Amino acid sequence: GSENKDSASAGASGKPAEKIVVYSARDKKVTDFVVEQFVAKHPEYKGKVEVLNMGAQEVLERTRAEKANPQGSVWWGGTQQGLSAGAGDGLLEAWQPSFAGQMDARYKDAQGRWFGEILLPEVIMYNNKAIPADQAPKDWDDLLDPKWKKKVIIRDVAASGTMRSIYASMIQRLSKDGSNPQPGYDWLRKLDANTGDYAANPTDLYVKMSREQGVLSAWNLQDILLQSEQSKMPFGYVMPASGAPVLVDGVAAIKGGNTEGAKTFIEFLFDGELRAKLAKDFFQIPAVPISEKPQWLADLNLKPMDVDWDVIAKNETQWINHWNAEIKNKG
Amino acid sequence: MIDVELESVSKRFSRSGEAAAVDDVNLTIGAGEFFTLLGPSGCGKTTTLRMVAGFYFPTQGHIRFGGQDVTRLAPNKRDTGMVFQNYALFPHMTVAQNVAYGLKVRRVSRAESSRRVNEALAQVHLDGYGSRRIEQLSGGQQQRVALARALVIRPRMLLLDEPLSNLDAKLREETRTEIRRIQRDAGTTSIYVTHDQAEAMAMSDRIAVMQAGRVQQIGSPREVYHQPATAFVARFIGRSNVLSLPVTAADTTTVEVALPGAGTIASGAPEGHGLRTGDTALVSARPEHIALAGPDDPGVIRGRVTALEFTGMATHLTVDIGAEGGEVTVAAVDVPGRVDVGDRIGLRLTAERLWVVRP
Amino acid sequence: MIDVELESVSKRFSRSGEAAAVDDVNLTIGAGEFFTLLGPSGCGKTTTLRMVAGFYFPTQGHIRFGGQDVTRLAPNKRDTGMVFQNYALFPHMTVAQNVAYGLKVRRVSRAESSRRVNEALAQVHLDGYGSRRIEQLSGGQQQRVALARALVIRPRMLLLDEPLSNLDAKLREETRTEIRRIQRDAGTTSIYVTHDQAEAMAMSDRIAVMQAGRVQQIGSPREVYHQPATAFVARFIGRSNVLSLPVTAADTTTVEVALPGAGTIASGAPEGHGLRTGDTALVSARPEHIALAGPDDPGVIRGRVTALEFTGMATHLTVDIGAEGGEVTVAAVDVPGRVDVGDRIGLRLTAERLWVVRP
Amino acid sequence: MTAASSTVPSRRVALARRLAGGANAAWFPYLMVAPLVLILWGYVVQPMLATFVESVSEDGVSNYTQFFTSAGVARTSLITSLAISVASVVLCGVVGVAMAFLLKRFSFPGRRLIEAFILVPAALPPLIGAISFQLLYSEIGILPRGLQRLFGTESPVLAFDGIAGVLVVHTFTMYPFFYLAASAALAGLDPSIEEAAYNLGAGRVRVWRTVLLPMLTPAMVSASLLVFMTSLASYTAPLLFGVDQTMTMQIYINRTNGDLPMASTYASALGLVSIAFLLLMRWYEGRRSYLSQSKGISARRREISNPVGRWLAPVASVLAAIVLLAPVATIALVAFSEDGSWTTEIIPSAYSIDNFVTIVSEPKAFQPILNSLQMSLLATAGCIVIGVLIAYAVRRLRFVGRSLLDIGVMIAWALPGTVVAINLISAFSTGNSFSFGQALIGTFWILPLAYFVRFLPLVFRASSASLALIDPSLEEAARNLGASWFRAFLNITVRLMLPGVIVGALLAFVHGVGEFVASVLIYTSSTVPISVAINNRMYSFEIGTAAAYGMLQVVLIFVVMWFSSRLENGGGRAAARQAEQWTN
Ligand SMILES: Nc1ncnc2c1ncn2[C@@H]1O[C@H](COP(=O)(O)OP(=O)(O)OP(=O)(O)O)[C@@H](O)[C@H]1O
Ligand SMILES: Nc1ncnc2c1ncn2[C@@H]1O[C@H](COP(=O)(O)OP(=O)(O)OP(=O)(O)O)[C@@H](O)[C@H]1O
Ligand SMILES: [Mg+2]
Ligand SMILES: [Mg+2]
Repeated sequence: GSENKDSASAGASGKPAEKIVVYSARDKKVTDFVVEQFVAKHPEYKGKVEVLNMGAQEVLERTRAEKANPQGSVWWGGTQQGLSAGAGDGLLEAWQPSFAGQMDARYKDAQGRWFGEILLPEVIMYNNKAIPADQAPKDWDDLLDPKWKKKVIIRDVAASGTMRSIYASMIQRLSKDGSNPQPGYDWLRKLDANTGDYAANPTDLYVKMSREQGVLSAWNLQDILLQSEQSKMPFGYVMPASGAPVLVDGVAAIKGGNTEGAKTFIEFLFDGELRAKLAKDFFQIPAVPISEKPQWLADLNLKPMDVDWDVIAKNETQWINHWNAEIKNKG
Repeated sequence: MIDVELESVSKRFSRSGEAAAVDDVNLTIGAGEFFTLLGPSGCGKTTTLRMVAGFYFPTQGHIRFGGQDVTRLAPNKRDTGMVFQNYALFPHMTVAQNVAYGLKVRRVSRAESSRRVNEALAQVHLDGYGSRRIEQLSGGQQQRVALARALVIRPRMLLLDEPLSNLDAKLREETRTEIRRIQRDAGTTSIYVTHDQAEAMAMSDRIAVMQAGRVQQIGSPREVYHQPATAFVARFIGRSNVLSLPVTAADTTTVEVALPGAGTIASGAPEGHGLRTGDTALVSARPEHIALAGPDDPGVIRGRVTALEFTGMATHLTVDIGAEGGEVTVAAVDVPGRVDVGDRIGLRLTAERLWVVRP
Repeated sequence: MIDVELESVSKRFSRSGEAAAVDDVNLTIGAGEFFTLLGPSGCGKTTTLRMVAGFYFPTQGHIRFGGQDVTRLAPNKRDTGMVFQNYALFPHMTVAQNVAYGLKVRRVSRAESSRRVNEALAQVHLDGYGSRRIEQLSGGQQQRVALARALVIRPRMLLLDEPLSNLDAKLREETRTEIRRIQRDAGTTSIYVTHDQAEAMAMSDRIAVMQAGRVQQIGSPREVYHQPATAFVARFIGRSNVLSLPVTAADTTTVEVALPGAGTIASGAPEGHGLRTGDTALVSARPEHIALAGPDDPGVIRGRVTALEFTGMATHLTVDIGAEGGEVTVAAVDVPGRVDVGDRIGLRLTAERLWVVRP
Repeated sequence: MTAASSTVPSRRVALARRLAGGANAAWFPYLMVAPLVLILWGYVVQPMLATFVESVSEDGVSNYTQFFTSAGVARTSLITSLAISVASVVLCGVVGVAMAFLLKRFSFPGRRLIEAFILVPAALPPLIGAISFQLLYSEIGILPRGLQRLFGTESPVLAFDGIAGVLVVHTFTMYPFFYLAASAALAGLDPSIEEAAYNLGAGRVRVWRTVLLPMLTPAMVSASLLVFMTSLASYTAPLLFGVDQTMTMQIYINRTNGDLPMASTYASALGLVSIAFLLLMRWYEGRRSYLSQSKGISARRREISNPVGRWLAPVASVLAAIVLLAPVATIALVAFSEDGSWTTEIIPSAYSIDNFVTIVSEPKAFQPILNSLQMSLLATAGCIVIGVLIAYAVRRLRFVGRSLLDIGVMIAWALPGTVVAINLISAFSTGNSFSFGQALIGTFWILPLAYFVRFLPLVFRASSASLALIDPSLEEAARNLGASWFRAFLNITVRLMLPGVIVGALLAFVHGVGEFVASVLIYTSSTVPISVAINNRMYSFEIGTAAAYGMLQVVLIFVVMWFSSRLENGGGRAAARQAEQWTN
């Protein structure tokens, strides 16, 4: 929205701008692009925005360790779980930005300590060189078909926030209140039987998928599109018939950092123009409504799965530990 | 003037049982004196020297230089030049660099240093070897580098641990003359460790004979040779024959003993020997003081030759003189060609050269 | 039977200029023979021995064992037991383990091995030291371990590189008797390197005297002592006086020379000496074959004492006999007390003991 | 020396005399060790203790008892990690010593080039390095797929997976610890000891088994410790090959779970196991002496008679080098291949130099490389000074608590990099007396400090191993000639330790350049190290450009190795002479 812009520049017009240090789990291309736009709009920050790229988990670790003397200002890019953990440790600044009002309550922290930036629908990914589009699985349960035995590659679960969420959703899907994870476990056991290998990290997943060690996976839509468009990877996706768990990936201002700058920066992130560009070039689905949707987004027939994140938050550790100890590589 | 003093110095390597390597040693060495430690392998010579140099601390006792306690003084503050028994040459330096090291430490100018290094190398007959690596030298050459390295710094005290053991007799003699000359010129107090009695005799002002960590006798070369304090010293210095003989008469400095089947003979004895008629005395007789005679000559001890050993200058005969006397070794400069192992022979002792020793 | 043969063996350490360490050496050593390499420091003894052991390859020439060429055979296939000049003990093993190593390689049973190790340690007087670490031994003790380690395996050939250099005379004598006994009992061919002439004389069947990489003379101890081939050998073995004297008459094995101011005297000479009347002969005279006399006695060489050295058994006098003769050393068992440095003295030579040498 | 004026010295004089004992006095070790202890305490031990404190903060006991209950993940992980570590030590030992044997015992044309090459695997950039192993040996790798094509089989042949895969990676990346340690030690060994063994009838194999290897013990112990601890704390390899029941994976998982005390418990357990291993090794090494007692210095000369050996050595070395270089070659392949041109093919189908163009055309492309160089050099310098001194103290000085000092140095190596970094952040995020009251976080200095803390053990161990072979009487000789302790230490001891020190410094430098897990947590925008730069490419799946960056790093390291190997040999002259001696 254009009203954000006014408040942001108002805040910056007074004293000279302080350095903004951004800890980002976003792709460097995205951060470079955004910072460029940001500086163009807020020239007083020229040369004062420092982006440190790292993994989402590292952002959490680093922020946590620096608690006594925070160095970062913006935490940009992290799962709902990670951000909640950070908020729980008292690392994040609570505030109400201008865009908060438009945001679905599911996508932000009730106390305003973090805000969803983009939505990551988790879908079925397949190698479209190896499988014709019409033969790809149509729903989650199709992944269990014995014909895909050893054909599935899964980004290893326990160490990945994204995968933990997907797996927890699969369990919660079969037990709404989370009281009986057994059907979910059984389902995951069958998936494990079809899983040829667990990939160590996203790169590893792409390598293994592209080189056809496996041809199916569960992965987020944005990356699938990015890889197939930008890196010419043979990846396609299927929106599962029963719906895709939608993860929220968010942003927050770090308590004790340059809060002023952080707020300006975060406000800018939700700038309508920017969001549209990011949606178009980087296949991001914004957590706030935008006016001009790119073609792919308009065509996207997003069917969110009904996931109760509170149930998951309560049980995730136990479920994933169980999966890790009892199910993984045993199916 | 007393320069070095060891006061009841002991060194024990392990706390538990084992005997001390050096046991209650008392020594005083005068300034400019050439003092030798002599003793069998493992008797504690090196250990003593290393304590003087400051590499070991005595378990007990004190070491003084010129009256000042140096027991725990750092080695580099003692100004001693040491030749290590294992040389301890610096493998990463050339011969010349090794020798020059002490000079460099002393900030001797480069020109002066190179002059002195060359001089020192010449003294040990290694002219022209300066630029060699140590590993390209023979054993004896390495030993000479170690010697040159210690001599060149002209220390106030020289500590030489068998510095000539790997040299041939000729070179050894030349080198020891050189060492003595340098040492006398500069009045350097020196402690010399050797296993070679002839060397000790030839070089030393005084000798301390050690055994199993203890000092047995301290005296001039002539004293330890001709008037050994104990049977050990007598046997160790040169090859003495120590005979147990019955005492037939005794006064303060002479003891008369009976020879097996050859009457009696007078022997020198240290004061306070405490022997009386009827006791058994230990009498030492040097091989070269026993003359060969015919087996039937009068007044000779009769025996049978059991071994003959040619050593160049003299031939050593071992003669069995029967139950009481055991075997006796005789040195003869010219052995008549007819004497051979198994022959009967007579031995004649020289009275003035006998000496009574403690067991 | 010839056991070891070196055929014009040379060893050069660097391609460039430097002289060869071993230069065209020819040796034949009989089975069971005790052969000694004698020579000054750096003359190539160790290098020769190491070629026989297989650690160096000759630059030229061949080495044969029992007729078989072993010039390039691996050291471990030669069955030689070597005592290294630097000991080369295994520091990570105890004394007993060091000695047992060769037995283990030979798969000697444990019981037998421990028996033989104990025996060998006893032979070198190290009983009870079996469990010590090498670093806990004195220099001489280490040397004895090295010796025991070589002896215990009873090799077909013993290579001993100054195995006794760090032992005292007494122990050295005992040990060399032991070595000889073991060597004789087993008929082990042995090559012995020493810098100690007395030792070489006492032990060897034959001696090769080397100088600067070349063999100067090979012969029995008596030959090299009494009939040295060259002035070098004469001077090196014992301390011979080599006098340049004018020849007054000569036949095949005797040469008559004129003594300075003391008439003429006959000297032995090697066949083919090629000297004629009027030539100058080099005549070697051993100190112990020169007797002291009054300066005015008839037929003596007159001189002045310039140095006196007490060596225990004998005293060495250096006597200046004037321009032509230079200095002469005399060994006297009993020097009359009145002789001192500076005194005039007469010297009398023993005719049968003189020998003509090559320069 | 002037005689004391009074024969009855006052107490003050007595004290002065005591102090005059210099490096000989009983207090000297403590005086020398005190600053080292202080540095260790301030920069290494005390920050690392945070982990232990956290592990016992809440339900500490129950955390630890998990390791003893039979069913738990904890115990399985511990056992798996231990097994992997032990196996890695054995494998690296075999490969490293074999390479040292081939390259240091024989001389043949190109030997020095190979020598410089075979250290490159140690310098593989993390992540891209690990991926290169996958592209080589895993199910999707060149080798298994090549074999599959060759034999026409159903599935890829000889594909490494799981623990086998981890071990392959460990062997390839850690054998240099053994190689370097063994070659430095071999060079310092008294050759006559080996000769004595041959003379006593031992064959080549037996000589190695009974004399050379035991004499290499200090070096082997040092390398074993490093490999053991590295394997124990290794994270990427188990991750890539899907072995998740390891201690490091559990640490990571527990941190992700938010169970920080449990994560710390794992980390502490890791540290404790390492310390136990360290003590075991110290005991093992201390049983014997490795110091040659030979008189004088023996000639370094063994002539190779065996013509088979003459030919076998170069052939084997070249083969080994090819195998060891294969991962680097793979990276090169990736770097030069076109995006998307390498999927199911055995090797890429299309090549270009675009990746390099991409990097170079970036304005600040070389900044990360320069950063890494600068920071690693700084850290290495610190490691050398402190590491050598501590090595000396631990080996040569007699004082109470030598083992503790040893443990203090090693502890930072025993913990995973992430844990070390987090501890450092906690310790230095506010000023303390060791940071001169400054907060180091967010400054340039924190990264060099982290590298220093992490890689100090490398220099320390390597120096310590080479010190074990140096006769203390050489230093005594220097002191006897009048050199002060410090001078003798510098002129003689350090000079003779140099091969070991260089080895340690090289390792520290190489690891500093490649360090990622700790760097990523503490780097600042002005100190982006190359590993982070590479990782950013990896993250956006620009494998090609990441590989190109990796190649730059490899080339850089190679150049350093090449020059340092000349340094180590004391210049070309000495090297030539040595080679001449060996071939003769
Ligand atoms: N590795 C080497 N490189 C170059 N020259 C050497 C080497 N080893 C020995 N030499 C030289 O070769 C000569 C012979 O050495 P060798 O060790 O055989 O002497 P040696 O007769 O055993 O002497 P010593 O009695 O002193 O031990 C010496 O001049 C020595 O300097
Ligand atoms: N580091 C040590 N630990 C234990 N015992 C030792 C140590 N060094 C020497 N000894 C023992 O102390 C005794 C004296 O040793 P020292 O080296 O002083 O003898 P030495 O008289 O020099 O003998 P050598 O003539 O053989 O060199 C020996 O019995 C030796 O075994
Ligand atoms: Mg000694
Ligand atoms: Mg020699």
